[in-house]
Amino acid sequence: MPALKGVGLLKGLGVTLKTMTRPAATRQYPHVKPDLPARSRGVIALIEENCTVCMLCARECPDWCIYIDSHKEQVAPKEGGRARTRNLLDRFAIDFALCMYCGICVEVCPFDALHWSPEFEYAEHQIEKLTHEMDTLRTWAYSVPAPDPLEEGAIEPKEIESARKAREAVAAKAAAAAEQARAAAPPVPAPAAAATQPAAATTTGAAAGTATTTPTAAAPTPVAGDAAPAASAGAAGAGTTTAAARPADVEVEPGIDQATYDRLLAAGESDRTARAKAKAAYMRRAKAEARAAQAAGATEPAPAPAAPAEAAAPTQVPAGEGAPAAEPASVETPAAATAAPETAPPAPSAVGTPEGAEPAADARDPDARSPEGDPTASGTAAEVVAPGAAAAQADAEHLEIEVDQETYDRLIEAGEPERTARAKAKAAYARKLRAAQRDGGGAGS
Amino acid sequence: MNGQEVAFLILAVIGGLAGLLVVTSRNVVHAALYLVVALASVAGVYLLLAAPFVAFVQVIIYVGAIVVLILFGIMLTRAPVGRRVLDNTLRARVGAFVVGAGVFIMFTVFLGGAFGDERIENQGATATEALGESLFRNYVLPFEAVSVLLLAALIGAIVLARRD
Amino acid sequence: MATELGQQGGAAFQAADGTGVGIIVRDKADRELHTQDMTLNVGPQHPATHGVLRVLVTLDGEMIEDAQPVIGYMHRSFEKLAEYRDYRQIIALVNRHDWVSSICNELGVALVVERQMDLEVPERATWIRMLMAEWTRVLNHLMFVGSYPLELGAITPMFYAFREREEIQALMEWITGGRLHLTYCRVGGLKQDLPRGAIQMSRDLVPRMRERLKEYEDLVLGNEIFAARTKGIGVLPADVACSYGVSGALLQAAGVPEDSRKTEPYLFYDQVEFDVPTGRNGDSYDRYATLLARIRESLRIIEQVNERIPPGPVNVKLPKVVRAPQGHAYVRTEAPLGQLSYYMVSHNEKTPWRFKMRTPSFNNVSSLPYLLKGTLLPDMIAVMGSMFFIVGDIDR
Amino acid sequence: MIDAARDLLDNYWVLMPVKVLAVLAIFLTFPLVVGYMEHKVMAHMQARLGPMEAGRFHGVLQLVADGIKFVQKESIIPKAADKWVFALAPAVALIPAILVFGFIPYGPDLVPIRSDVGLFVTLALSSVSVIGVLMAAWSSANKYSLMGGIRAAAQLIAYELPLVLAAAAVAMQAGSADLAVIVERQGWWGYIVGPLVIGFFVYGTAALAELTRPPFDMPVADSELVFGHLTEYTGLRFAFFLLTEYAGIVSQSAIAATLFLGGWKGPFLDGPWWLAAKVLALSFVVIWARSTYPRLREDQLQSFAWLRLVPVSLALLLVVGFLKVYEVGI
Repeated sequence: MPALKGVGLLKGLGVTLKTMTRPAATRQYPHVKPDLPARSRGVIALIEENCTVCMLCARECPDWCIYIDSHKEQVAPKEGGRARTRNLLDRFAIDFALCMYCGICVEVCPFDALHWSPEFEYAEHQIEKLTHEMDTLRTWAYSVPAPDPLEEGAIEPKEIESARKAREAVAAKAAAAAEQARAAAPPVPAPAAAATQPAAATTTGAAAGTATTTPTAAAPTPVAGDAAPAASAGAAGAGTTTAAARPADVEVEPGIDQATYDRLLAAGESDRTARAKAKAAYMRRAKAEARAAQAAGATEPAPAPAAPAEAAAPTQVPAGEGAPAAEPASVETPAAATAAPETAPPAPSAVGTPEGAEPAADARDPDARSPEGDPTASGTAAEVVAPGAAAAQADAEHLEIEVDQETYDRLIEAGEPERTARAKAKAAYARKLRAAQRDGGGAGS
Repeated sequence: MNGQEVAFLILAVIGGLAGLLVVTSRNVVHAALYLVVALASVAGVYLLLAAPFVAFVQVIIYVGAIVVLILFGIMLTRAPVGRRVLDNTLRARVGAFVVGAGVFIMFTVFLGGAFGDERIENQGATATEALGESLFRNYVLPFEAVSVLLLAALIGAIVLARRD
Repeated sequence: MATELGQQGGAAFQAADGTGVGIIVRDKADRELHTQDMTLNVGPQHPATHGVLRVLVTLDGEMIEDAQPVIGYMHRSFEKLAEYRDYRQIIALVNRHDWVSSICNELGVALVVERQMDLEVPERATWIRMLMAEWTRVLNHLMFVGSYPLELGAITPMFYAFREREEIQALMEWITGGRLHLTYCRVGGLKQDLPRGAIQMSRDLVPRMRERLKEYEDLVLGNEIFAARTKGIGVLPADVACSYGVSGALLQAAGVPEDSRKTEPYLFYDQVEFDVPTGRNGDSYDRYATLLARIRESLRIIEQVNERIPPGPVNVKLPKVVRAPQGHAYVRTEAPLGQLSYYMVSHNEKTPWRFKMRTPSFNNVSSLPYLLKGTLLPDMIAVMGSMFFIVGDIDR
Repeated sequence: MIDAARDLLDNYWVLMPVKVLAVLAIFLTFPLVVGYMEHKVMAHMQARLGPMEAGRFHGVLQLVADGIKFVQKESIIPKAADKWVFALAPAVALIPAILVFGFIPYGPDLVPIRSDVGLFVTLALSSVSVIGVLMAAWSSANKYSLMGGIRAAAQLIAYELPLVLAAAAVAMQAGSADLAVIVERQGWWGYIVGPLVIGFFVYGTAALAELTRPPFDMPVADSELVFGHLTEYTGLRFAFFLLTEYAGIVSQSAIAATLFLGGWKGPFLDGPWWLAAKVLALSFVVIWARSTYPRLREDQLQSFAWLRLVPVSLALLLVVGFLKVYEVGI
């Protein structure tokens, strides 16, 4: 055995002794909750209103742990035209015992229905209980944080970029309009709307909904001003438009582009695929035309005026940019939203009913969204959309997603950190709200 | 019969029983463990004789070292693990009986011859110092002789065990 | 069984009722002293095998006569699974064979698919990949820097390693959202860009890690007991290492400066400065020292990468369904544990037709019988710990 | 009144239970304190906090909680185990560890059992614990246990020698094997000033090995032998072994403090508190070593004992004898 010279032994003792004098690295977990980053893959949250039962997530899941049931339903045509079928979500469950948290489902979801939430305390004593149904998945959506801004030199995802540009334009124009309004004593809503239109018209895809902003709510002016500097605002904007605002998108009658259909059939595509693609092609064309028409007739109020939801969306954005997304700003969203339905035509604004969400899915071309779009970037959407959608569900009544104060106080008292308490309180509120609504017989539809 | 004698009686019974079990036990590890008891009771007897130093040295050397060594050796070689027994052959039994009886007779004869019926009174506590004096003054030659013998045995064992 | 053994003249060690552990006892007549070999199963559930590796050891006393690693307890058929998964799913999958170096694994997959598709990856993505890969390397090495002394009985380095890992882990979690299975690479780039401030955090971490490395040197490497336990133990000479296909820190400790980052640079490893540390004796001590040195080199690379990430996209636009064209491609990367290669044969479908992995641990562990022969049983732990393997990486 | 109380205390049958109770109290509190200290000190040395919950304040009641847990656990005896030996082993290990506390001088007149060979009594008692270990190892019917037991036995035999020799050097220096006398003949600085400082280190190392504490914990090396002779033990029996270990730390620290550090003597006010402080300090070192060092291999451990410690302690004995005979004062 080599001689124990002892210097190394003493040095070792020195290291341990030095460490003893330093503060420990331990985190007192159950007492002090970890502050998880926005991208944390804690649990997958579902915003069921956004789900169109496209099954992409279930198909892409490497271990097939997503279970989706749906049924088809005929929707009566609005004003003439043919009846359409759409898929209605009956069940959406994720087996977290199987899930390997790769995040592919969140990534592929074209409608931002799935999000990562940093919640992680959902252990169960039985493995079957780890299969969580829609209700639970929906609850987690309230704790989805705002996404982190990207590192310098990063290229924004396309939809975020366009949304940001749109909003900046809106903000600029709105500021101008406000200026004008101050000059001319009685505020005329029309110019503001007019101002919004061209800007929005430049946007594409997801943000297109902004184009239909109506002057019904006075909100855009102050709100957009707030939103201007936020880079991540785009996320919120994008998310919102995909969700709440989608119904407000340009309405076109569904049809089939015969040329495409024939071409595809000739190319050997199956009838179903060909039909779907042809339909998509038709919709694209029709929508483009509609938008062009809108842009042309700028002074005309837009045909689908259910906008306030997304008009309010930017409100939330600065909050999302800053700290926890659950700032009061986001709570205002439904407040604005409630103002809308008065003027809103029944069909598109009734987001709460599944029919409300459906046309959007139909009308949208999923391919338009770049697949590598930043999925978590729309994380804020959860915050915004959630209340928005829930409020819409509650129809025109004054139901806002707020923090359930009672729960909140109780949790804070119990030592929960602010973020968790707020999220939970919000969830509690949402639960109550929905319960109340169910009892009330679903006045919305 | 005074207290001392009662204590001796108890110790003697325990020691004797344990000794009997050492040789009759069919499990070699048990035998070694009974040996511990036997040796401990001998240490107790030393205590009764007011020779605490000898008593504790007995514990250190015999219980702490010798029996441990025996156990060590048994376990290293062929200890039946668990409750399994390792029965001796008849030849081994006979041999053991012969040796045991021989030793017993020898001691009976020697001790009986030396002391007979004489009653030896307890001479009071032997101080460790006195023990040391007698060992290193009066009996230093035998002491050294024994140590040299032990040393020779030790070296011999090492020489035998080394294979290279 | 026990009785049988009893009839043979008694076994050195007998199992309770002969269940569970198998014992093979062979008499050795050619020895002066009558000794018996004992076969001992180390593993599949044994603390020293971190996972389910089983080593069948034949012992003469405490001397190991023969050691056979028995693998396959954790076989999850990655290669076959990969034939039924699209490329993104494969990336999520390969995270898991070597579970402490996920980015390096998925990087290899991304690279092999990109090579087959002849895809140009944006510069920014490549630099960020390098950053992540090197941090992963540090994470992985820290794991072994902590666990190896633990196997030798020093409990503290493990906690230090995890303290350090936690700090790096925070960065990784912030960037990718995951902690172990990061799933950050994609064919053609990355999942998403870094969050704002990540590069600064990475910059801050480097000097802190350097400072901490000093502690390991004082606490472990400089410790005489550690040296006594590891020096001259498990010597793997360079030629033997090469013949077994050993790679990574083990090969470098044997004195061969082989590192795919140098010899066959991928990403931008040819544009950064770093050295390949080598050892002299190829023993356990050298392997540990090489591991620490490799962390230093990784930190050096990270330092350079931090300053060189250009602005730009991190992704190329790909069709919704990625299909690699007909043909085959091979990519060789330096994973933390050694050379990690992927070989892919594609038939222009969304899944590969064949997906072969060459994982470092498998080859490294195959040298175990050579290393263990003639060592003492306690040294087996010292040798096995210094093999730096992950069982999932062996069995796949 | 006071006289009456003194008379009462002089009565053997009154005094004995009092002494027994006092020793038991020491036995029950100090190992727990050291156990708690091990939890906390080791945790902080490893950049952790250690137990924080039990007992509200920094987990002070952690060991009590552990004890309650152990009591509740099922006491499993393996089917193939030798039941009696298996069950008795913890007691054989624990009882000598308790008895040692009876012979330690806690203060000028605070020696529960005074014996003029007190030193040998303590050494003898601590050597008996080995039997318990061997019993546990063998009776478990488990290869790992058995190997742990064999290693433990080999180690304990090897280190017994330097331990006794170092202690003998002290006895020689003090001219008595009576622990109380040994303390009285030391200054408060003890015997660590002078050649006996080597003895202190030899004794400390050997005691560490005797306790099978790191870096000499090969017998329970968890990465090789699972848990050595304790592998099959559960519940209360396991707790007894654990208690034995902590009691061993305390008693060995106490003996070392008595032999080399001046026992209950201190710079200001002599008394048991000094002994307590020294015991805690030595226990701290034991824990410190555990959290810093890897373990030695069995053969290294043996050669360290036979080739280094034994010659050194023999030489020390010679030196001390020489100095004593020629009255070169230490």
